[in-house]
Amino acid sequence: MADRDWIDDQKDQSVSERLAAEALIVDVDGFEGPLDLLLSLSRSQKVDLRRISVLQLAEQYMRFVDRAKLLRIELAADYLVMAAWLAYLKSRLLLPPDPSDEGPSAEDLAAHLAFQLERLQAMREAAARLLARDQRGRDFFVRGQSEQIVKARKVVYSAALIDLMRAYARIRTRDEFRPFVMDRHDVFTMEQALERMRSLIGYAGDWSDLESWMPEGWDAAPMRKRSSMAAHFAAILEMAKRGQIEIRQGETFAPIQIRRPDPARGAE
Amino acid sequence: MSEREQSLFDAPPIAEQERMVEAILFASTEPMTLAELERRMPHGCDPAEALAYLRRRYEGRGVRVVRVGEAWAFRTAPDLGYLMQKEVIENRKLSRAAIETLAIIAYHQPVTRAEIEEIRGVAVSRGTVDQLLEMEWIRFGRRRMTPGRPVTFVVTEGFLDHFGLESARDLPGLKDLRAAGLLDNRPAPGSLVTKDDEDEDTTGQSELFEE
Amino acid sequence: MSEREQSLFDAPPIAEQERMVEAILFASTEPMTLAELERRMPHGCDPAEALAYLRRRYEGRGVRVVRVGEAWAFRTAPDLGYLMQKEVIENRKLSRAAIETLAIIAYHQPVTRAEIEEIRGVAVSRGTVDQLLEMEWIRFGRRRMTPGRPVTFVVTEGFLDHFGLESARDLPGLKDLRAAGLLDNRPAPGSLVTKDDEDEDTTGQSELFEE
Repeated sequence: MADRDWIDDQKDQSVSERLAAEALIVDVDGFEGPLDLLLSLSRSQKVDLRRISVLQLAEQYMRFVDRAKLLRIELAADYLVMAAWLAYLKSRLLLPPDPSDEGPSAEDLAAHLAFQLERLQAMREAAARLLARDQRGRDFFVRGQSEQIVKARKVVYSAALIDLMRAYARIRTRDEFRPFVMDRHDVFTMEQALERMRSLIGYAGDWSDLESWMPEGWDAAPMRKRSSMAAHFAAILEMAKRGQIEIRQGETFAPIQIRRPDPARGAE
Repeated sequence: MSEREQSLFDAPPIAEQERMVEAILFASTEPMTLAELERRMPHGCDPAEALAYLRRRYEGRGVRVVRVGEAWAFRTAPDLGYLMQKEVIENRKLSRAAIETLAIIAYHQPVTRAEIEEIRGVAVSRGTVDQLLEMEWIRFGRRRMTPGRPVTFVVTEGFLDHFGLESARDLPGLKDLRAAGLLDNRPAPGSLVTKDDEDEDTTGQSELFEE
Repeated sequence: MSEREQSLFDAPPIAEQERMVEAILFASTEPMTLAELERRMPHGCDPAEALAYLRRRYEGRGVRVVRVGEAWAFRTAPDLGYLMQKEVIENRKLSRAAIETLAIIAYHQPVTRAEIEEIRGVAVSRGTVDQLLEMEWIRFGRRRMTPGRPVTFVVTEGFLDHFGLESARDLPGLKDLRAAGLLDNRPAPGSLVTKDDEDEDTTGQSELFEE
């Protein structure tokens, strides 16, 4: 694995290779992820994928990423994750093995990468061979007129699994994606607060802190508390506007107090 | 040498022409005239002669080459017509209501009619349930031990068979539907973690490289 | 005496059974299993034997009896495909991703989505699996008995039929790929059992092909 060709690689790169590398950069959208890109790069090594120099490949890949950056091409996170991993692998391959390191050896990691590339390549070739086969409706054909003698007419209802799943997905997503309706978890709405306060205001004979009017359990979590406080505050403002309630606050940030207005008491 | 190359020089041997007529008549959706056959076949072929050989070959067989007006076609031998009876099946797609009802039963079984209606958000017509029962894709399950003791529905072996499932457990879940791209991957805004969603945390492909 | 009367006493002679299989297979566009043939034929028939005769009879003809998974069908000989230009069905163009995904499923089946992604190095895009399911070239297989119980994908008989394969064992190059270890489910070195690796202890498609 101690292949050091890559060091002079930069200098030796022929014009055509540079053009090819340039094409890779321009074509970055054409790649289906880092592994695909690695596979393309590995082809330039013109060796059996099992004997590929992972070191050289890592170098090529990082050069690619650098140039993409230079050209300000946005690279997906996967490409950068792969670059980071390859940089790590490269350093492991170049350094003498650390005997205290219990993880897999750099050679094993490199071999696995070579395996992944070889496997991807093999699947590509398999796909091509599959498509090269004689195909129904193109190279060989079924009976054009299937014969049906009308004697006993039997209706068979059919459905494919995909129809079933789509139907289920449709039903479920209908629930999940109700337009404009959020799942109001931990959210207390002003309407709810208004409703509550209207039925409770009869008990507010004398000044009492708004906080004591919070629904049970709603002051437990900060978010719930904030939401219910805001909702109730908005509700009492609304109720005050309608003259259903009186509000007072001693000073800024002091507790807000409310009471039911009493005509006998008169305004304060 | 392939037939195609050969045709540039000479008509293919008559045995080969017979094969051609055989294949063309088999695949054609309509009976074919000699002129049509000739147009299809390589230059210099004699479809009439090839057809004569073919007719002779199929004499007494299970199918025969018959004349339909000015054209020719394969037809089942009349004495075997009774074997074709079952071939006459009219394939109809299940209605949307039926398939939705079926899906709910499959995913939620055992499920009561009221529950199906709650999930679908509309009433389930009697005909829909009857149809599914008649097709033997659903059957009655145990009664619910709740007030009114409503009947429940479950899916049958026939259902599993039709949909190529080994068991109802192999039905793809919401997570799988999402993975297969049948559901939008967008999570509902601010949605709670519900039973169906708690395992949907799909593995991103970046993990692939975190060796 | 018609075959029907005869069947009340004895199975028809094998030559007659061969005619029946010929007629039934000719009439159907989709492959038929031996069980389906037997159900159609008079009591006591041996469709397997009749079929063996029939296959031999059609060797080298313009149409042939081909095996598709567990079923049988007549198909035109591939070398005559060029005569059938009118019957060519324009297939929906599959994307490169879809073709690769299909190949991976065929060669590695049963295979989970995570495994497909591991092999391709990218996420399986929304719609790819959907498309293959819709074409009925793949279907859901058994769930993996591993944490998360992921669903698996396998190819269908429709897939075999389309590509003229008798069985998944006849996939081109399968033996070489297996011999080269390229179908092994090889975990990354030193990887812990994580979400991505949960399936590593299961038997891969090698199990499928061991007779």
